[in-house]
Parts: sequence; C-alpha cells; structure tokens
Amino acid sequence: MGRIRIDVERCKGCGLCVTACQKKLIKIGDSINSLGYHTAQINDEEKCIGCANCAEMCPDVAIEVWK
Amino acid sequence: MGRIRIDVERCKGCGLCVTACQKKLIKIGDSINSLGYHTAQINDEEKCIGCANCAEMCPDVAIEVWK
Amino acid sequence: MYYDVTIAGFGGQGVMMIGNMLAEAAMNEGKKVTYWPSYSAEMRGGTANCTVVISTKDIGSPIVGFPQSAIIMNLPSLKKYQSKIKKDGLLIVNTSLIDQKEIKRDDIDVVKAPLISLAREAGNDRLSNMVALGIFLAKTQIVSLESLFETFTEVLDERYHHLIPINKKVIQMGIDFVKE
Amino acid sequence: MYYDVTIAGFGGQGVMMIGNMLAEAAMNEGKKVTYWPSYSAEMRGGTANCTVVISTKDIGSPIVGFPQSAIIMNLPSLKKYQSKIKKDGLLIVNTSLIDQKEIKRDDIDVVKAPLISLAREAGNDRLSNMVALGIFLAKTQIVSLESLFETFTEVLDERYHHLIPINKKVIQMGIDFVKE
Amino acid sequence: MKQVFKVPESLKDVSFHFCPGCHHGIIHRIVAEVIDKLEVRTKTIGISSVGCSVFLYDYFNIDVCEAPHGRAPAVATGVKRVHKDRIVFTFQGDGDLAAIGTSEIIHTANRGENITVIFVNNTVFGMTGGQMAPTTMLGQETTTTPLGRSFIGDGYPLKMSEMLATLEGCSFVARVAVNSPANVRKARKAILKAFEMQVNNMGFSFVEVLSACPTNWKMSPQDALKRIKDELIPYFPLKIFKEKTIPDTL
Amino acid sequence: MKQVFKVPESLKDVSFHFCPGCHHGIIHRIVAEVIDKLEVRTKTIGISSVGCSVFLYDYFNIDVCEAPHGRAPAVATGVKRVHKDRIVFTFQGDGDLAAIGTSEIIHTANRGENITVIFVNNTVFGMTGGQMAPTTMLGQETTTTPLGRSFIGDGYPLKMSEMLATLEGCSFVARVAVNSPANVRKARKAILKAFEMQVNNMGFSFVEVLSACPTNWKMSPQDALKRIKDELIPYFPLKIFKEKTIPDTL
Amino acid sequence: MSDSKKRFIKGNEAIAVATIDAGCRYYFSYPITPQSDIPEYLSLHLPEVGGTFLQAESEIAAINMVLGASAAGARAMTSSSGPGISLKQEGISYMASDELPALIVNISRTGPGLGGIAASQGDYFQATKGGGHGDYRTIVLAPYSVQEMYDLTIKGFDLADKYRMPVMILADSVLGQMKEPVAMGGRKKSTAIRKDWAITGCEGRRPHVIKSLYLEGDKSIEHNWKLAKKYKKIQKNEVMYEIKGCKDADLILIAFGSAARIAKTSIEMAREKGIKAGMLRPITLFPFPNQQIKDLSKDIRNILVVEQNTGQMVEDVLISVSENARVTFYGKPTGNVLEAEEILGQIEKLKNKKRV
Amino acid sequence: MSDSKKRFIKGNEAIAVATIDAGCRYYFSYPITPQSDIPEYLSLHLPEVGGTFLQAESEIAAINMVLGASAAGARAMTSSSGPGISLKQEGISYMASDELPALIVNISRTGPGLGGIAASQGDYFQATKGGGHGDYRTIVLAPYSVQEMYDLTIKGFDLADKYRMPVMILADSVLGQMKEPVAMGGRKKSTAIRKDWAITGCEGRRPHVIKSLYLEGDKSIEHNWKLAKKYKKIQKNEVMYEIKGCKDADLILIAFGSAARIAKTSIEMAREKGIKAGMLRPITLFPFPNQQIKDLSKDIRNILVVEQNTGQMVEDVLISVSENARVTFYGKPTGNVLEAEEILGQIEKLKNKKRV
Ligand SMILES: Cc1ncc(C[n+]2csc(CCOP(=O)(O)OP(=O)(O)O)c2C)c(N)n1
Ligand SMILES: Cc1ncc(C[n+]2csc(CCOP(=O)(O)OP(=O)(O)O)c2C)c(N)n1
Ligand code: SF4
Ligand code: SF4
Ligand code: SF4
Ligand code: SF4
Ligand code: SF4
Ligand code: SF4
Ligand SMILES: [Mg+2]
Ligand SMILES: [Mg+2]
Repeated sequence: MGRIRIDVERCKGCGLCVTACQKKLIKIGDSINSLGYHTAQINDEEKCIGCANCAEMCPDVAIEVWK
Repeated sequence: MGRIRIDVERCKGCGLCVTACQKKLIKIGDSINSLGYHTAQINDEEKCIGCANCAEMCPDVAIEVWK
Repeated sequence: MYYDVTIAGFGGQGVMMIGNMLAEAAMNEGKKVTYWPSYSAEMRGGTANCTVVISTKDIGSPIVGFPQSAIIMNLPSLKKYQSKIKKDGLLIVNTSLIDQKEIKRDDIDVVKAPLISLAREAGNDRLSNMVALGIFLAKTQIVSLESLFETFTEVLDERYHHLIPINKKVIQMGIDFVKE
Repeated sequence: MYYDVTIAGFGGQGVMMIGNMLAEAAMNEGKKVTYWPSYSAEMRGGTANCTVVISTKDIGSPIVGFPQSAIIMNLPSLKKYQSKIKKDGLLIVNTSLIDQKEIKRDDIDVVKAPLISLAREAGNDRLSNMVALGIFLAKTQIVSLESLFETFTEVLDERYHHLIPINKKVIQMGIDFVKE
Repeated sequence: MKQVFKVPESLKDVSFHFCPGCHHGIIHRIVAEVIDKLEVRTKTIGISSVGCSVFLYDYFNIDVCEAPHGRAPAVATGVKRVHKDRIVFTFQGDGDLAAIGTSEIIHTANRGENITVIFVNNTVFGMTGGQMAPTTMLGQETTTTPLGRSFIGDGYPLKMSEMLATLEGCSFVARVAVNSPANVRKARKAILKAFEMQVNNMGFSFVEVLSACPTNWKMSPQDALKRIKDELIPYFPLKIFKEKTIPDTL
Repeated sequence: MKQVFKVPESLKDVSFHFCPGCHHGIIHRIVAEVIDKLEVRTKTIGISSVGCSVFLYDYFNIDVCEAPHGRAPAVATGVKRVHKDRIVFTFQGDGDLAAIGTSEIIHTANRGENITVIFVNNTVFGMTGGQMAPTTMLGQETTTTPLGRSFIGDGYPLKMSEMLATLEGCSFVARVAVNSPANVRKARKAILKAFEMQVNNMGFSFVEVLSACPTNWKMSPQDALKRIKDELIPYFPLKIFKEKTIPDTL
Repeated sequence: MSDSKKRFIKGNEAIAVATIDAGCRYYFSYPITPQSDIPEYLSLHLPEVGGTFLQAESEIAAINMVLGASAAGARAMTSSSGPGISLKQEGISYMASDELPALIVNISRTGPGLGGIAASQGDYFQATKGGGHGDYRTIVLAPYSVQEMYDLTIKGFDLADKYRMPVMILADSVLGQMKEPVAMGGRKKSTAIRKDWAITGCEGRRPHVIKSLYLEGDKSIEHNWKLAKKYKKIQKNEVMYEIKGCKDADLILIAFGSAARIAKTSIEMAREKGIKAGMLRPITLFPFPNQQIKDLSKDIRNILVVEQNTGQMVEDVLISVSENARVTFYGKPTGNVLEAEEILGQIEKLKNKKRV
Repeated sequence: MSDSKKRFIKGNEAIAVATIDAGCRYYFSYPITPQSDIPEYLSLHLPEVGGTFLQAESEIAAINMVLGASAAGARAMTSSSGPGISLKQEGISYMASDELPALIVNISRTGPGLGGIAASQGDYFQATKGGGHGDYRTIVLAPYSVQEMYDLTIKGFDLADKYRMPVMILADSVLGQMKEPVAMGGRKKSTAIRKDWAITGCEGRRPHVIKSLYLEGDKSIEHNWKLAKKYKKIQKNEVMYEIKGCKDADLILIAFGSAARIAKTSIEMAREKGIKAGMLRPITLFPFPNQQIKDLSKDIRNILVVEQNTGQMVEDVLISVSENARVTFYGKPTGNVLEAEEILGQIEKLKNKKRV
C-alpha cells in the first residue's frame, strides 16, 4: 500500500515516471500547467505500492511518496 | 681498429665520454677552451676500437668516429 | 514607408518562423528589412520574440523600443509588450491562451483571436502562428500574399514541403477571420 | 658622496658575491646603496655582472650606463665595459684570463692583477673574486675592512663559515697587492 | 503511512530550469539527498561549473562558488585548502570537465585533493546548443558534427573515469547512470560513498554519471533512456574503477 | 677507415647552449639522425616549445615554428592539417607537456593527429631554474619543493606515457632513456619508429625520453646517469607501451 | 544590387559565408554563445570545399591551431566571445610578435566574468589596447550591419595578410543574430598573397623560423620598434569610418557597431525634431580615426559618445578632439536593451545645454 | 629608520616577505622568469607560518585557486609575468565581477609573445585598461624601489579587501632583481577585515553565492554600474603619486616604476646642468593621477613622458593634460638598457626647443 502526490506546477510532463511505474499507474494528462506543460497524473491510486520508482526517476522532484 | 676526433671548441668537459669508453681511453685534460671548459682528450689513440660509445653519449656532438 | 512589428510567445509557438517569413517576403518585394530575434539563455519555458522592420529607406536600429504593432501569443509576452505599442498601433492577441481582460489598451487597434482554436479548425492546432500571420497580413497588407507564399519554399526544409498547402490554408483562415 | 662600480665576469667567478658583500658593508656603515644584477637567460657560458651604487643621498638609477669603476674578470666583459668607464675612473683587470694588450684606455686608473695566480698563492684559485675585492677596497676605501668582514657571516651560508679565514686572507692579499 | 520520498532539505523549493526529462535534475536531487543523509548541509560548499548546471546555486540550499568554464577543480582546491573541514564538491559537465577542463581535473586528482567531483556525462555540450563533446559517441550527430562524429579528425570518445583511475593520487572513481530506478539507487550509493571518502579524509573522489540530454539528442526522454542502455553503457561501462581503503599519509 | 659517426646533416654547425652533461643535446642529435636516415630534412617541420629546448631552431637545419608554453601539440595540429604530407614533430619538456600542456597533449593524442612528439622528461623545470615538475620524484628537492616533493599536497609523479597509452587515438607510445650508449641506441630506434609511423600515416606517435638535468639536480653529469638508472627507470619503466599496426581508417 | 538578389541571413552566418568566400579553409574554435552559428555553419560547409573544421578542446588550443595553420602559410580563423577571447590573449600576443596573419572574431557578450550572453561593447579596451602582454596592436574592425559582417570579414583576411598580423572583428549578438539581406561577392579563386616566410619544409631554400623570443636586449628593441612602425603605418593608411549628416551639424554623435546602428535611428528622430545632429562612426577601432575626429571637432564642439558599456572608446575620443570640444558620454553596459529613444533623449539634453 | 636596521634584499623577495607580513597565507602560482624568487621564497617560508604554497599546473589553475581561496574568505595571491598574466585574464575578469579581493603580481618581461626576460613596461595597457573581457578595472600599483615592493604589497592586500577586487602590482625585473635596504613592518596579527560575504558553509545563516552570471538584462546593467561606481570612488580616493622638484620647474617628466627610478637620476643630472626639471611619478596607474597632471600642466607646459615601451601611459597623460600643454614621448621597449643619460638627452632637447 502506498500513495504519491504529484506537484503539477513542478511537473514538465517528461513521462519518465510513466515509464518507471511498473504498475502502470501514471500517465500524462490533458491539463496544462502555467508553463504550458501537459502534466503527469495518477490513476487507480489505490494500486500504488509506494515503491517510489516514479519519484526516483522524476527529474523535477515533482513526486512525493508515502508508504 | 678505430679513431676519434674531439672538437674541443664544442666540448664542455662533461666527462660523459670518459664514462662511456669501456677502453678508458678518454679523460678530461688541463687545457681550457674559449668558453672556459677543461676539455676531453684521448690517450692511447691506437687502442680505440671505434665503437662510438663515446660519441653516442656526447651531448655536444663533439666527437666524430672512424672505423 | 516604414513599419515594424514585434512577435512574441513561448518557444515552440513558431514566433521566429513567421517573423522570418514576413521579412523574406518584404525583401523579395524589394524593400529594406531587418529581423532581430531576442532569445533567452534558458533552455525551455523561456519566451521567444522577434522584431521585423520593413522600410523603403535604409533601416537604423533593428531593435525597436516602441513597436507600431505586435503579435502576442502568450500572457508573459502581453505583459511585457502591451504598454510599449505605439498609440494608434496594432495588437493581435492570442485569446486561446490569454484572458481577454488582461488587455488594457484602448488607444490601439486590438484584434482578439482564439488562434489555437482557429488553427485546430483548419486541421492542425500547432499552426496558430500561421493564423496570426494571416491576421497581420489582412490588417496591414505590408506584403502581398504571393510574396509570402513564395517564402515557404525558401524557409521550410524540403521534407516539410508537403505541409505547405495546410499552412496556406491556415493563413487564409486568418485573413478571413479579419474580414468577417 | 656617490660612487658606483660594475663587476663582471663568467658565471661562477663569484662576481655577484663580492657585489653583494660590498653593498651590505656599505649599508652597515649607514650609507644608501643599490645592487643590480644583470643576468643572462642562457644556462651556462653566459656572463654575469652586477652594479653597486653607494651614496650618502637617495639613489636614483641602480643601472649605471657609465660607471666610475669596474672590476673585470674575463675578456668578454672587458670588451663590453672598457669604453664605458668614466674618465679618471678605475679599472681592475684580471690578467690571469685577459691579455694585457686588450686594455686600451689610458685616461683611467688601471690595475692589472693576475687574480687567479694570486688566489692560488693564497691557497685557493677559486677565490680570485676576493682578491679583486681586496684590490678594489685598497684603491677606493669605500668601506672599511671591518664592515666588509662583518658581512661574511650574513652573506655566507653557515656551512661555509669555516672558509671565512681563507677568504679574509685572500682579501688581504689583494690589499697588499695594491700597496706593493 | 510514512513519507518515504520528499524534496530533500538541501534543495531549495524552486523548479529547475532544465528541459523536460533532463537527468541533471535527478543528479541534483541525489546529491542533495546524500548531503542530507550525511547531515553536512551547513558544512558543504558547492562549486558550480559552466554548463546547464550553472545555476546550482539557485537550487542547492548551500554556499556555492561559481567557477569559470572548466576550472571548478582549481576553484575547489582553493576553497578546500582554506576550509579543510568543509565538504567541497564540484558539479561539472563533460564539456566542462573533459574538454576545456582536462588539465585541471587531472592535476587535481593527481594531487589527491580531498574533494568530490560529480561529472555529468551527457555526450554533448548541452548549454551551448548541442555541440560535440569529448565524450560524444562515434557517429553521433551534433551541431558541430553534422555528419556524425568520426574518429578521423574528431578523435575517440574520452573515457575520463578510466583515465583518472590510472592516477596514483585518485582515491575513488566510479561510473553510474540514472536511466532506471535501480540505477538511480546505485548512483546515489556511489555518490554517498564519494562524499564519505571526503568526510574521512581519504582524498580525491570522482563519480561519473551518464546523463540524458533529450533536447540535444533530439529524442524523447524515453528514447534517451533507451540510448543510455543500448549505446552508452556498453561503451562507458558502469563500474567502480577504484576505491582506496587506506588514505595517503606520511 | 670509414667515418661511422659524425654531426648529422639535420643539425647546423653551431654549439648547443645546454649545460655540460645535459641530455637535451643527445636527444637533439638522435632526432636529427633519424631525420637524416629517413631523408626527410626538407620535408620536416619542427615545433619548438618553451623550456631549455626553446632554441631548437638555432640547431636544427629545418623549418621551425615556436609554440607558446605547453601548446606545441596544438600548433603542430594547425601545421599538419595544412601540410598533410610534411613530417611534423614537437619537442617538449615535462613542464611544458605534463604541466601547462596537459590538455593539449591528451586531446591531440586522442584525435590521433599524425604527428610525432618527443617528450624530454628530466623531472624538473629546467629553464626556469629547477622548480618542481609534474614528473618530479617523491622526495626530490627542487627550488619549489625545498623539503622534497611530498605526495600530500604536491601529488604523485605523473606517468604520461602510461596515461596516453590508454587513449584509443594514440598509435605509438614508448619510453626510453639516453643514460648509456646502449640506451641511446634503443632511444634512436624508438624515435625512428615514431617518425616512421608518421611517414606511414599511422597517426599519433609519442616517445618519452628520460633525461638528465645535472644543473638543477645539483649533480655531476656522472651522478645524473646513475640517478636515471637507480631512481628514474624503476619508477618510469623503459618500454614500448603501444604500437598500432593497422591505421585508423574508415 | 537590389535587395531581392541578396541572401537574407544572420550576421554570424554572414561571417561564416565570408570566411569561405575569402578563401579561408582552416577554422578552429571552441563553442560559446552567442557565436555558435559560425562553427555550426562551417562544420557543415568547410569540408564541402575541402577545408578543415576542427572543434578544439579549448579556446587556447584553438588559437594555437590558428597560429600553426597561419605559420604554415594558410588563411586561418577562430571565433569566440568574452571569456574565450580572454583565454586567447596569450596566443594573440604571440601571433602579433610572430607577425602571423589571422582573423579572430569576437561576438562579444556581457562581462566581466561569465556575464551573460546579451550584447555589450565592454571588450573595446581589450580589443584595441591589446589584452595580451607586451607592446602590440591588432587591427580591429567594427561592423554595424550584416552586410558589413560579410564585407569586413573578407577585408579582415586581406588586411591580416597585407600586414602580417592578427585582425579582430569586434561585434556582438545584436549584429550576430539579426538578419538582413546581404550581397555576396562569391568565392575567391585564390588567396592571392604569396607567403614566402611560411614554414612549409625547407626544400630548395634555407630554413624558415617563426618565433617571438628575442633574448638579447637590442634584438628585442629592434623587433618592438619594427612592430611599432607597422602600427604607425596602419594608423596612416587604414583608418575607416563613416560620416553622416555632419556638414551642417551642431552636434556629432560618435558610436561604433551596434550602438551606432541603433543611434542611426536616434539621429533621424533628432533631425525630424529639427535638431541638427550628425554621426561619425569608426569602422576601424584600431586604427582609430583620431585625425578625422579632431578635424570635425574644430567646428562642431558638441560631441556625444554613445557606447554599450560604461565608457571606453570615449577615452580615444578625448585624446582626439580639438581643444575646445565638449565631450559627453552616454553608456549602457548591456546592449540588447539600448533603445534609439533614450539616445534621442541624450541628444535633446545636450542640445538644450547652453553652448559654452 | 637608519639603513643599518634594514634588510638588504631583492625586490622579488621583498614582495614575498610582505606577503607573509600582510597575513596572506595562500599562494598559488606557476613558474616563470623573472618572478621565480617569489615562489621560491614562499615555498620555504609559507609552510613555516602554517600557510599553503601550491605550485599549480598552469597559470590558469593558479588564478582559479586564488579565486577559490579568496571566495573562501582568505587573503590570497599569485604572481607571474607576461605570458602567464595573459593566461590569467579570464580569471581576473571573473574575480572583478565576483568582487573577490586578491593580489596579482606581474614582474613583467619583454613582449609580445615569448619576448624575453628583460624588464619592460609593455604591459601597462593590459594592467590598466583591463586585459580581460568586459567592463572592469583592477587597481594597479607601480613600485619604484625595493622598499615600495614591500610597502605596496601590503597596501595592495589592504586595498583589495577594502574594495573587494583584484589589485595588481606592476613591476619588472629591474625592481624584482635589484637589492636595496628595506625597512619592514613585521607581521600583521590578523587580516582585520571581516568578510561576511565569504563562502564558509552556511551554518547559522542563509547560503552565500559567489557568481558573475547575470542573464537578465537589467541585473547585468545594475551590476556593471555598481562596479563602475566603485571604480569612480577609487579614482576619487586612492590616487597615489610622487612629485619632485616641480615647484620651479620648466619641464615635468612623467614616468612610473623602473623608468621613473632611472629618470630620477636624469632629473638630478639636468638640475646640475641648470635645467629646471621636475618629475611626477604615478604610484597608482589605476586610478591614474589625471587631475594632478592637469593641474600641474596648467603652469608647466613642457611635459616629457618616459616609458620602457613604445608609448602607452602617454595616452593617459594626453587625456589628462590641460589644453595648452605640450606632451613629448620618449620610449625604449626593453627596459634593462634604458639609461639615465639618454633621458637626460631628451630633457636637453626639449629644453632647447622654443617654447610654444
Ligand atoms: C571560456 C568559456 N568557453 C566557452 C564557454 C561556453 N560554454 C558554456 S557551457 C559550455 C559547455 C557545456 O557543456 P557541458 O559542460 O557538457 O555541460 P552540459 O550543458 O552538457 O551539462 C560552453 C562551451 C564559456 N562559458 N566559457
Ligand atoms: C605561459 C608561460 N608560463 C610559464 C613560462 C615560463 N617557463 C619557461 S620554460 C618553463 C618550464 C620548462 O620546463 P620543461 O618544460 O620541463 O623544460 P626543460 O627546461 O626542463 O627542458 C616555464 C615554466 C612561460 N614561458 N610561459
Ligand atoms: S510509488 Fe511505485 S507504484 Fe506507486 S505510482 Fe510510483 S512507481 Fe507506481
Ligand atoms: S517524471 Fe516528474 S516531471 Fe516527468 S512527467 Fe513525471 S512527474 Fe512530471
Ligand atoms: S670509439 Fe669506443 S673505444 Fe674509441 S674512444 Fe670512443 S668509446 Fe672509446
Ligand atoms: S662527452 Fe662531449 S662534451 Fe662531454 S667531455 Fe666528452 S667530448 Fe666533451
Ligand atoms: S540542454 Fe540537455 S543538458 Fe541542458 S537542460 Fe536541456 S536536456 Fe538538460
Ligand atoms: S638547466 Fe638542465 S635541462 Fe636545461 S640545459 Fe641545463 S642541464 Fe639541460
Ligand atoms: Mg554535457
Ligand atoms: Mg623539464
């Protein structure tokens, strides 16, 4: 059981978290942040195992993880 | 059988030829050249085997060798 | 004859591209012209802008403190340039990204155009710059449409030549937007 | 009071050493003094020379174009400096290495001294510089013998202090040479 | 639930200027995590270099001195000689360290200066627009090798870790990558080790990090990960090249 | 009787300015002999460096261009790129090549420039009065290491041949000495090989020559020979480190 | 030539094209903003004409490669900006002493230090007074249009060969990044000047030596005076400048490069307002048009010097002006932001000051 | 103090002793003649007082080590000559922008290029106008005796700290190699000035940053004006010069450093011959005594500038003098050979010229 929070203002939509999540919980959404980036969002939050792989790969330190 | 010629004006009396000659034919003499150096001279010329070891070691290209 | 325009937006919005096309078209019509890009050192998220001066006489400064007209593609650019446009000048604003209430000037000719939606209508929402160019042309008639279309083959790399028709279509849509 | 001397010879002849001693002695006597070594970039076979100026007033140039006196230890130096010595000046020549007929000046006081032989007599032919210093002192009395001897302990490294007596002896021999 | 991942304290609360998917950000973060872990934030002095990481001081919550291009190891030497008890690290790109700064890095390593060097190898001059770097791969197209780097005339991609490891004075040399969560964890470990070496006065420590520059590689961040795995790591093997266990003391 | 040893034609008939017993003279002579042997005197361009060998042009009967201190490999690169059919060599001391010129030698070697470098390692800055060089031995007293070089602070004596041999681009690397007639002959052979590599377009060739500086070692020329044998060669082994047999071509 | 026959390109690209057109085939440099368009263009197009493009490991290596290629008899060039130009100073000093021709381009940026990539004219002193050690000068050309970026590059190579010395182009990112239509002369067939001093291997002649070491006192003095005489000759023969609207002027503005370009608009604005302003624009910064300024300043006493720095060329103007001229300086240390209107403001201020 | 209480040492050694006496404990340099006595002295004596002597791998590394040590809050120093000083220009420009104090000693030699090791004043422009890129200055001190080599070294460290900027000592081998008796002040207890801006680790405070990059237009302008203001202040407050025999003079000689030292004798010779000659000797070359020269030149119109180069400081004199002064230049590019007699010759020549 885990939980993540994505700071969309830091996110640049690079998608590295998408690739990193083995549970395939993250995808790049439609919403645009103030810098004009489509940002990452988590789906099926409850499936998150809190492995922090997404956070490890995030170049913009946009993800926090709880477990 | 060999023969050497020492150009005393080039010679700086470093003595490397003295060390190099296994026949011990060369020594640093008393005469001074125009730069103020005591220069090398050969003794027992006839014993020279023309091996050119002296010339190989001379840093001032002061020795010519015949064989 | 002397006219200048500043074009500004996000990097990637094709601001430099339309500036270049405009300048080349004017050159091909035998006018004097300068093009000045101002670029920021930051890699991304920076703003891009350029200034084009077109004249029948030799041009002095390519950098224009107070432009006669401006094409503004995003909010930061509006904030930067709005106040500088000369009285009675022209301002084209991309209302797809900019809230109309940010527009404060009433002493200039303001064209509010939802550039992205318009471009999307024409089939490619990344061509909002071409819509803006069409609008600009319609308003100023600074160069002829033919001159402009000629520049496509010069400005665009060969592998993009198949995109010329759609570009032309989008420019026309800008022109029509003004006419409507 | 103002006096200057140029000392010149081969590197290794101890030219700088006696220049230094002279200068330090003068300083210890409360005089103003400058010492200027001119060195060549070549490693060896180069000439070494220095100029010492001693005065009761502040000294201007440490470099003297036309010295009042010169101590000349080898032929190249004689050639370089002979013509520059001021009229009525003093020239000390090392005739151990220089042919007397090279000396052309007759308007100055010339001391011809076989410095190497003299030094050898005193037991060490490498001390020809000290003989020259003795001669210079005897001729000029520019500093006292005591002041000069005092400098030995300052100028010489501790491990050479055992050589002080022989040095003193050789200087005295220079002085005697003049007196004779 | 307990928070297991957060913004490290040694980073300021601002966004990076890096391009989307640029690994500089990951490397910044893991360095900051190491500083946090060792609890040396207020004792640490960073030396920023000229390259995309020039704004180090905007992100790290520590004292920073900017160095001229390539000279960070010399600047770090000056700082460390004054503050022997502070933790001093440089953060340098491959243009900075392996091109203009070749001499400084070699001699600083050889002197065994007790500093840590983080070397970000992205096979390109990022900041200036993607020119060839000494580490650019053969065949790689850059803005100054439009037809791809050729060993005739351009030379071979330099292996800095291998070269530095041959130097007597160098105490710790490792090459890591941050192209997968597992590699990020290994990279952090290596950087931790490097900083620990310094804390323990073991001398010069060096970590090379293979890093993606999606912008100048003209690739998506995902393809960039793949390039690191398929192209870079085979040529630049991930490895601890050297690890001294006894310090150089008289 | 036949003359078996004479002043080589590639040398002018003037005396060297070197100190008595300085090996620079021997090395000058054997380079000249190699040029004679290959009959390339009128095709050869020498690049002199700053150090006791700065007056190369006064001695060699060939075209010479002087390089700023440490930059001879860069100057040689410029010359060779223009005259691809000429034989270009640099002649550099250890201060020149291993201190200020570290970057130039590494990158020139790495680019595989088709030039030859003669590297005279006398473990000291000769011309400027005997300061520490990067190749100065541990414990060696110089005018800037009055108490002897210590690896703490001064670093270790750099082994340039070993370092350059690790570079892909480098085609021939050897270390020789001229402290005995036998070694002089071996040195000549290595230098001949290096020049031949260039003639055959094999790329970058490098010969390090251990050399005595009696003046700054404060030793007699004889003791200097002994030092080379007893101290230098054990640390700087005489060896051919690398010899490519197939050129780098596409 | 009408503009429609011209190419519409960036200033930096104009320099790159001109390099090839001038017959230069050897280019060595190290990347730095804002001059990167030059190496990027040449890395693609020099090899096409059999030339050598080499990205050096540093600016120092680059300038010394230029030194080598020039010594070998070839036209050679490097370009850089601010910090990189500083690093080249030792090499430039050597080349001046060696009497080796070369073109060095400085697309300058804001300094000192890392500074910034915005345009600036803060490198005037470095370029004109000799940033390296010793008594030497480089010819310094200051283009103010993309056309001149092209023309002066070619001129620069010619002057370098004529006088056997490094020539510098001092421009900035305004000129490097702006685009204008440019008329091009086409490629030179050959580089014309024979270089019988070059090192080429001594086949059939005595060895040549390129050096700058003169240990013996007198040789060094002679060499320095020889160089000084050359610079005097250049001062006499090679001054280039442009004068505009000075015949009836009450006020002369003196500016070079991008500042002059911007000021051109200010002068026009002033004229429109009835202020009789003219401009003298030095095209060669060394040799500086001292005499021309002196002559002008005899009649027109009101002189405004405008620079994109805190005041450098103004010193050369002060040396030049006749005794009763009044020199005012207006500067802005970073150039992208100097605007025609603010210079106009200065002109108006001066105009309103009582004449002395 | 009577001379007998003084130490009889070389100029270079005086600088080295003063470095330690000034409390400087960090010295980084790369060998070069004719300044080697400085590192040789310090390599032995700095460690004795717990200081760091580090022979860097190059002049560039050395200046950047100085940059680091200075940023860390320590007094730091480097010394070099000609080519080495050129290589340090990038670093000096950075330090000027970073506002980092340090002492940089140039025992200059003949240039340009490798030049030679004889004394020369050919580096005047490089030192005073800023050899590096960008709009900056360094304070330049020009000693003319061994005593001043000592005193100005200490003064240099103080000025560097006071204004947070690099200070340069410009001397040459005449001053470096000559010996004179020197009175020494003894070692400073502490380096006095607190450096709250230094990087020391941010314990108990916000992080410090030492940087020179100002990308945004206005920040960079502000920074440049800030520096310019500092230099103005220095121009106002720190001018040092010596005047001798100018009260009744018909002719003033202006010279600095070794040339001034030699010219001192010429002035005395001239006086002996009944020529009323005086001398103004700038001790600070930047700030230059413009005003003092202007004032003097109002009464005494005959001015002779003597330099050991082909004419550099003469430009600063020309900027300074009042309108009706007549400036004559006499130069010799290599200095070991300038003799008092030849300067006297110039004085006599000038004296005989009809007054205008
Ligand atoms: C002396 C000098 N030369 C060149 C530059 C221009 N420059 C800035 S960053 C850089 C290279 C950056 O590449 P790298 O070090 O690999 O860092 P990256 O941006 O790839 O992380 C260069 C050449 C400079 N600032 N100073
Ligand atoms: C830029 C620069 N820095 C320093 C010097 C001074 N310098 C001349 S030769 C030399 C070192 C000589 O040592 P090395 O290269 O080992 O040659 P050697 O004399 O021992 O043969 C130095 C530092 C210089 N000429 N130029
Ligand atoms: S913590 Fe693990 S499971 Fe949860 S979103 Fe991140 S990568 Fe997926
Ligand atoms: S890795 Fe970070 S920046 Fe990239 S998409 Fe995911 S949250 Fe956004
Ligand atoms: S040739 Fe041989 S034997 Fe003859 S003198 Fe020389 S070393 Fe001795
Ligand atoms: S080796 Fe040469 S220089 Fe030395 S003593 Fe013998 S002949 Fe003379
Ligand atoms: S250019 Fe490359 S290295 Fe620089 S921030 Fe962008 S992706 Fe990162
Ligand atoms: S100083 Fe040393 S290297 Fe130089 S010539 Fe003398 S012995 Fe040879
Ligand atoms: Mg990189
Ligand atoms: Mg050496």
